[in-house]
Amino acid sequence: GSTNADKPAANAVPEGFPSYYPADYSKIVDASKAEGGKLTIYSNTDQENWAPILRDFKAKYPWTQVSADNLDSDEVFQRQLSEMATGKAPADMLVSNAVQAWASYGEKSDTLMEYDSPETKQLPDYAQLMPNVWAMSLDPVGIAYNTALMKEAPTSIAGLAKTVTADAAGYKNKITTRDVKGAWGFTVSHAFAEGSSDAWTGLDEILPSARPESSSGTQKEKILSGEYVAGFFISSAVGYPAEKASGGLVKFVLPTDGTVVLGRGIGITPKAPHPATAKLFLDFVLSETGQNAVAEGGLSSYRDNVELSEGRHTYQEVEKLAGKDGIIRVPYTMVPDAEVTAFVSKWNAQLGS
Amino acid sequence: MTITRTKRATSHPVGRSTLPAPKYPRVFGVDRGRIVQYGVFILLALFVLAPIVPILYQSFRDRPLYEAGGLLTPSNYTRLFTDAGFGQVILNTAIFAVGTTVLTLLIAIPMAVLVVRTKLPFGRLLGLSMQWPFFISTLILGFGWITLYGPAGFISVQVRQFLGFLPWNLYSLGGMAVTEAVGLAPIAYVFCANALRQSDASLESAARVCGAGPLRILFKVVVPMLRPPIVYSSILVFSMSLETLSVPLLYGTPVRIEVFSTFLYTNGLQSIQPDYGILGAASTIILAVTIGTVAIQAKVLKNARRFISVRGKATRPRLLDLGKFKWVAAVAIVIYIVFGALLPILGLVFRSFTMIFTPLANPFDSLTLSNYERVFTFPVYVQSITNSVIIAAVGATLVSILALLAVLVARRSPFRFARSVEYLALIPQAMPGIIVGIGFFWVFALMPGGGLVQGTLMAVIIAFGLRALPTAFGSIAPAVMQIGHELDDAARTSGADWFGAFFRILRTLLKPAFVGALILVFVTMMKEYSAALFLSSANTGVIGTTMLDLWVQGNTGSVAALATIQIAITAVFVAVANLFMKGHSDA
Amino acid sequence: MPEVHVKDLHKKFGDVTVLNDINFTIKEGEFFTLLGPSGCGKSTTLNSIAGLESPTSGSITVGGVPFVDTAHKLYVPTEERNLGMVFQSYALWPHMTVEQNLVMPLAIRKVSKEEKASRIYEALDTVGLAHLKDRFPHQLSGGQQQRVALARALVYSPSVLLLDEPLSNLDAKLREQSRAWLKRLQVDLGITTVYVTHDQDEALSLSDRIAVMFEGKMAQIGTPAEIYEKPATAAVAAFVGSCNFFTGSLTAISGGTATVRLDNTGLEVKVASTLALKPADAVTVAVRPERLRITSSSDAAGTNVLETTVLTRSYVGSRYEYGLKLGSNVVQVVSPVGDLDGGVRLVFEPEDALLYPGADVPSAEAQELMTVAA
Amino acid sequence: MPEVHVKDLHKKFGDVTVLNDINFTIKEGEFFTLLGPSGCGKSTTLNSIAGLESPTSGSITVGGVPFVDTAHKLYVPTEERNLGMVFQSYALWPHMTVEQNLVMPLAIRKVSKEEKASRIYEALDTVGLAHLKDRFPHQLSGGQQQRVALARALVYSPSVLLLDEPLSNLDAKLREQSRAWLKRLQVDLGITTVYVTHDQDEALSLSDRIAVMFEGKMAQIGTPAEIYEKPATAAVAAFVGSCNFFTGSLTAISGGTATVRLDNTGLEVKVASTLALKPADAVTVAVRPERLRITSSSDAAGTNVLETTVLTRSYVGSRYEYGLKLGSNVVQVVSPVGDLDGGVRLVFEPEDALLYPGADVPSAEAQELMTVAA
Ligand SMILES: Nc1ncnc2c1ncn2[C@@H]1O[C@H](COP(=O)(O)OP(=O)(O)OP(=O)(O)O)[C@@H](O)[C@H]1O
Ligand SMILES: Nc1ncnc2c1ncn2[C@@H]1O[C@H](COP(=O)(O)OP(=O)(O)OP(=O)(O)O)[C@@H](O)[C@H]1O
Ligand SMILES: [Mg+2]
Ligand SMILES: [Mg+2]
Repeated sequence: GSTNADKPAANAVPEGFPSYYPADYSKIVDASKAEGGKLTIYSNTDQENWAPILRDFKAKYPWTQVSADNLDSDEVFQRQLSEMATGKAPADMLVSNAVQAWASYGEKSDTLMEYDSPETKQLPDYAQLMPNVWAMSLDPVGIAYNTALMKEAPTSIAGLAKTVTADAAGYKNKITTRDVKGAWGFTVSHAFAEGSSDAWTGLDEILPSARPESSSGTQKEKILSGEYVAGFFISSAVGYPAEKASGGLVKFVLPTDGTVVLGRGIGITPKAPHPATAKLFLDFVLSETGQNAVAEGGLSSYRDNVELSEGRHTYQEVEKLAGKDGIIRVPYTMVPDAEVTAFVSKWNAQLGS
Repeated sequence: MTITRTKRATSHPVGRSTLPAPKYPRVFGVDRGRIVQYGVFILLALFVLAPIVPILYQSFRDRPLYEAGGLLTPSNYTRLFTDAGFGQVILNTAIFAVGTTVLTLLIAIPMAVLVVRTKLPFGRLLGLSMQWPFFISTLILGFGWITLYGPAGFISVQVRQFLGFLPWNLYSLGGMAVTEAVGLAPIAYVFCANALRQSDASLESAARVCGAGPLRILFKVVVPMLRPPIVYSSILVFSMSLETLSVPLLYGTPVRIEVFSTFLYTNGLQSIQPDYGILGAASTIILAVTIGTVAIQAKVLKNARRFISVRGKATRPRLLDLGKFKWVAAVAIVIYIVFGALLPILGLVFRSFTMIFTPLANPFDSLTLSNYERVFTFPVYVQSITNSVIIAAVGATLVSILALLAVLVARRSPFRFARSVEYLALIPQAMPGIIVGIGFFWVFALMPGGGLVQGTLMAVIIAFGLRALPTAFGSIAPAVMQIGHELDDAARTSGADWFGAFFRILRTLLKPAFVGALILVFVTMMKEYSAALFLSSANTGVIGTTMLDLWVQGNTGSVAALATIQIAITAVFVAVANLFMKGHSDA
Repeated sequence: MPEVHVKDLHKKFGDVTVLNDINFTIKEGEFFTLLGPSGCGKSTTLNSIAGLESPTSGSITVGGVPFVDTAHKLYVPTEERNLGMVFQSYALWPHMTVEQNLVMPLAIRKVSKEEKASRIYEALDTVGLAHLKDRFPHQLSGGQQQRVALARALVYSPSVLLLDEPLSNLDAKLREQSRAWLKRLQVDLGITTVYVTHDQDEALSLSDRIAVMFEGKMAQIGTPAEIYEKPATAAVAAFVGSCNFFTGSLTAISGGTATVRLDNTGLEVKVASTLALKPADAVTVAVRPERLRITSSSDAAGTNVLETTVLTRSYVGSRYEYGLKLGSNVVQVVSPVGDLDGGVRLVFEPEDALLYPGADVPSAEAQELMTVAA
Repeated sequence: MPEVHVKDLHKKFGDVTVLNDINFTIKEGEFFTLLGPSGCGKSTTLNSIAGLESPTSGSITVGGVPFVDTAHKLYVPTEERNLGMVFQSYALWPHMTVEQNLVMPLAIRKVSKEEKASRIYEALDTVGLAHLKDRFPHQLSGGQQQRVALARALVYSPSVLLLDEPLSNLDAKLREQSRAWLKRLQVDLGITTVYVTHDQDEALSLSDRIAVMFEGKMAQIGTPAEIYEKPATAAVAAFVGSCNFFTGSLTAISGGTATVRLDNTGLEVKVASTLALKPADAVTVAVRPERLRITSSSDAAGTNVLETTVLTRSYVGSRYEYGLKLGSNVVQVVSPVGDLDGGVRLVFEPEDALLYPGADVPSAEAQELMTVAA
């Protein structure tokens, strides 16, 4: 099941290749045709996010047939590792925003295909997350709140903390955050705590009123229903659409005192059954056309001249809203076990019960 | 010799020569009945044990199965038990499981007694409606309940406005147990109702003649007589609540209450660094508990026969008249149906037609079809619906056939391992879905030719099928036990061998039970998703996994839309199957 | 010990009339039996007395207290009728010990502790089971269960005892022994008893009076001897005891003796009868097996002599039962002589036979069983 | 028609020995009955012949073909034994018409279409039900179902017919009628038949020979008259027919006549006996009810005379059954006289009674039922 919507391409998909592409790039194209054009991606990315990307990719390379499995963030790697161990690994590419999992996966030998995308030089240096892994998108994590219940619009975690402390009883259990026992929650929370010098001052105040949830979707739904007044560390992939759908009842803001930005890594597996198509896809996603499609799908693209319009979000926009200094980009490195344990217990000790 | 008139027939009886007895071919002295019996036994053993073996192996390995060079060690178990929170997890699990079981019985027993044994206004309708919650997966029921009774649910808001406070807390072990109990009560209800229908009505008449009024009869005679189905359904509900994931996950996360299944989930799929060793060890423990409960169940079932006294001619049950109390009873049942299942379902259906659903805004302002649109614009989502239907239909057929054969071998054959067949068929009762998924993943990966199955619908059918097997077995077994042994014996003496007796005689007689099992398995497989988490690929998603995806993305409206579609499909299937059953209930 | 009056009882289930104009009176202390084939409405009648069924119309009075009177919309519920009842399946509560089974009715009646104990002992002693009071029903044999059921029905000294085929679940031997025991018990207690059975032997040996029912109607009410010796209809004669039936037509009737030409052989027999019949009327002659004398062919002497051949001979304990072929009929005869064979003669006097108007033979099924190729 | 040889049959279920050293031979065409109380192992024996149970040890041969021989590890499965069997519950396949029920065994044997039709017609005609071939079992009466079951067992002309209490589900009246019918049918067909029952009347009236079993052991094998008149043990006497038992001790024995002092009254009675006993030995005197003469007190004349009082009197169809009180025992007597009451005398000759060594009384339960307060 490829997810190519029938709608005509909204982005103009230029034919041919930019000049900075190697001269023999057409060999890859021919190889892809020879492979049959099939491509299997293990990802933790939503079908809706994929739709425009796959649509435009097919417009450019009509023989391709992409299927993107939607798995859990860690499962992407566990399944890949398990399948590699059994010698039958059907996945060509991995796409995930699970930083810890990516890092631990990347540490293992022979888990990624060596490839240097011709697009790398056209992108900011933070586009390359790890060797052989690029950012497909850079998605911010923010605060969502219920405008009917929250009197004072928060602009930062510290600001939200202040509001909460002012009426501790009223906000008791009315704030939600992400469960740090889960991988995503840990990554974001840990990055925030590390990336902002006085992060714990605000956290110490806000955590006792907060309840953890295991998905952004749940957080959003409960903010909407009024069970929570506000939530922090909410994925923009959920936050932006919620703002749009709720008719103003929910608002999504990027905290000025630390907006965590999470790279969504994309890489090719070492024994990919369709390596050429995978390379085409990687280059496409990083290209201007690809990044426009990424934005259209609801993720935040980061290439310079991506068009910013209603419903599209870019990293540049984040920089503008949160301030250049307010951005915390999550490094693709392993956090040692001991630190994980220490952080989780410290965090959970602060959480209200 | 007392016979005087010796006009003894010189010819043979009925004036004919004796027909020779049929001869059946044997392979190395083994007849085909034996071959079928061994076949079923081996198939079941492979089917059930296959996913267990990798997990057992993992539980003693110091690293994930996919990493080479591991050592065998018991350290996973020691780590599990020394894990700081594990004691609390066990305690929570015990409270949750026991609470669920007790509540389930508190709902199911009175309802069964009221519906089957008393004159109740709209008794038949109420009895049918009692079973609704079974058709909805607990995931959906949980969503529905949060929408209504969560801290900011529609009803909670009304109640808080009226009372000034909320007298309940859904996010607690109690709340989980109540929700789960509402979902599982239909099972216990069906068990008790069937037993009540069969039991000897003259026991009640005897009490009346002795001077007992209706209430005394209920408490002194009817309810105590229900002990066997009560024990049986308690054990079933208990092991199901050990395994259930949705409700503990939905309710437990915000307040950090962890039970066994969520512990497995967070440490397995969600964890920062998944610890497969601990996962294996924990699964092994849950398996051990399951096998323990199945053993208890087998024992209780065996003794149960002594308890039930169905003797002599069938007596027509006389319904007890509760007088005015019958209205109280009817209202109680209506409350259960309306607040337990009907409102959550209606809420869900309504939710599927709105953009946002919150007590804070008038939902009629945001009526929309876009939730359905989203589901139907993405072929993968549409495919997950057709997949679910295919899986449930094919799976229900295969599982029901296997279960039927297993019941025949277990209960109707001289097979040496008949008892083992029964155990094998019942063990998967509480194997957590995730574990089944992971186990089969490894089975397909390691088994020669498994690659053909891996990632296909067949893999999902196999995994779901395993989980549904005990249900199918449990629903066919009583029907087989009801058919007198002498019917097969008569076939045997007439010249049919063991397999022939089944094929020529029992097959037709068991059709209603088979269709019943078909419905149950279909419904179960339609609701199932956890075993697919590890096994499905983009092409083989099921409604449940799609719902989970959509939920994680915050597309709650589309989740509701899918749930509505799922309920509709189930309802249609059940209705059609029931029609079919009616057509065949003759003879 | 009160009288039971059942008047104009009717019962319909939907459109089916199950009881049709049932009337009887049971005298104080009497052992009264409802006898009839399966499905004739015996249990329905008994249940109406017990209050487990409510009649469509009619009245029932026990000891002067009206229990049901449809004309006055009166209906006393079962639990207030104070009757004792024993069911075919005994209906012992399987989760209670024998003692607990007996405690229940006393507890309902708020009997004091001492009286409870003494009553239970007495009731169990009456049925000879005082030593088994702590057993559960499933730990008792069928016969013992049946006696516990009786003890439970007696422990609160009910006004009337109702028994619905209480012996039918026992095996042949025990049934016979229990019958004699039950009879002695009832005589001892002198309690008014209504007994339901489809077993004529049971009915004959136990009852003071028997009511024979067919298809919801009363066929005859009388003492066992009356029922057996002067059955009101051929159906009663067939149902109570064995009977041979011959259809024929009347050729002459005079002075209390009818002459009948039998259909199956064309022979004439003489039968004592006071019926108002006229020649050529179809009639049925009924003779019980033990009233037929059987002799070897030569030395027959009697009013009616029929030539037959021996089909079968069975030993039935000190006597022999013969199956004889008369035309296409099988005739059953009981004789102390065990060595008859071939052609034999059947002899009976006019007083030994009964005459019924019409070709009133027993059921088709019985008929089938009694026919052989001529 | 083949002989059936059962040799040294043993059967254990777990630790429980259900059959213990069973030996018998059934002659060609014989009607052979296994008689015994419930649970004595009759069905197990029959099922071993049918192959539905496999014996622990022993051998079974039918018509010279060994079916089971544990010594040689031989076991022919049920379906290849070609026996006809009728079950207590008839075991008709409820979803098939009568005809379809009969087709099944023929279809298994791949019989040609014409032969099928003619065999089915013949079999149904034999049992008199050819007109009902399109009915379903639930549309038939109990008796008809039982006959269909018989037809099904006969349709493929099996070598031996096995019947497990085929009449016990019929009601009393029909059971009696079917008994005579079954007897005629078996005589006609001349098929070797093994019949299981716990009803002594059935056994006596149907069988050529009877094997009486108790608790998995053979007590006696013989013709009905032998079993009834010369029961080998007191248990057989008690089980087959009614019997009164008196325990006592021997005071003298000479010339085939024993003098016994009865325990319950202290009186002495004379009994014919050839047993090797010595004075003071405990013995049991058994007398059948119909061998006891009963007279009003004054004019008694006979070898043994016992003074008793009348407890109960029942009419049993042309005769009366009395329950008399002798010490704490109840004595049953059958008499044609129906007006006895109060004190009466029991009279019997030495030849009317049977003598058994030891205090060999029937079961405790039967004993309970036969005891009254002295
Ligand atoms: N609740 C009912 N609904 C419909 N028909 C009934 C009901 N109860 C009894 N009958 C019918 O009424 C008739 C008489 O039933 P009843 O039980 O009184 O018969 P019975 O004489 O006791 O028979 P048996 O000897 O078989 O117990 C039967 O034909 C039965 O089918
Ligand atoms: N499968 C079994 N397992 C254990 N015990 C058994 C089994 N089948 C029969 N028995 C026991 O064997 C004994 C003999 O049983 P069987 O059925 O032969 O008795 P029966 O003489 O036919 O009795 P009935 O007249 O009640 O049919 C009984 O005590 C019974 O409980
Ligand atoms: Mg009845
Ligand atoms: Mg038996």
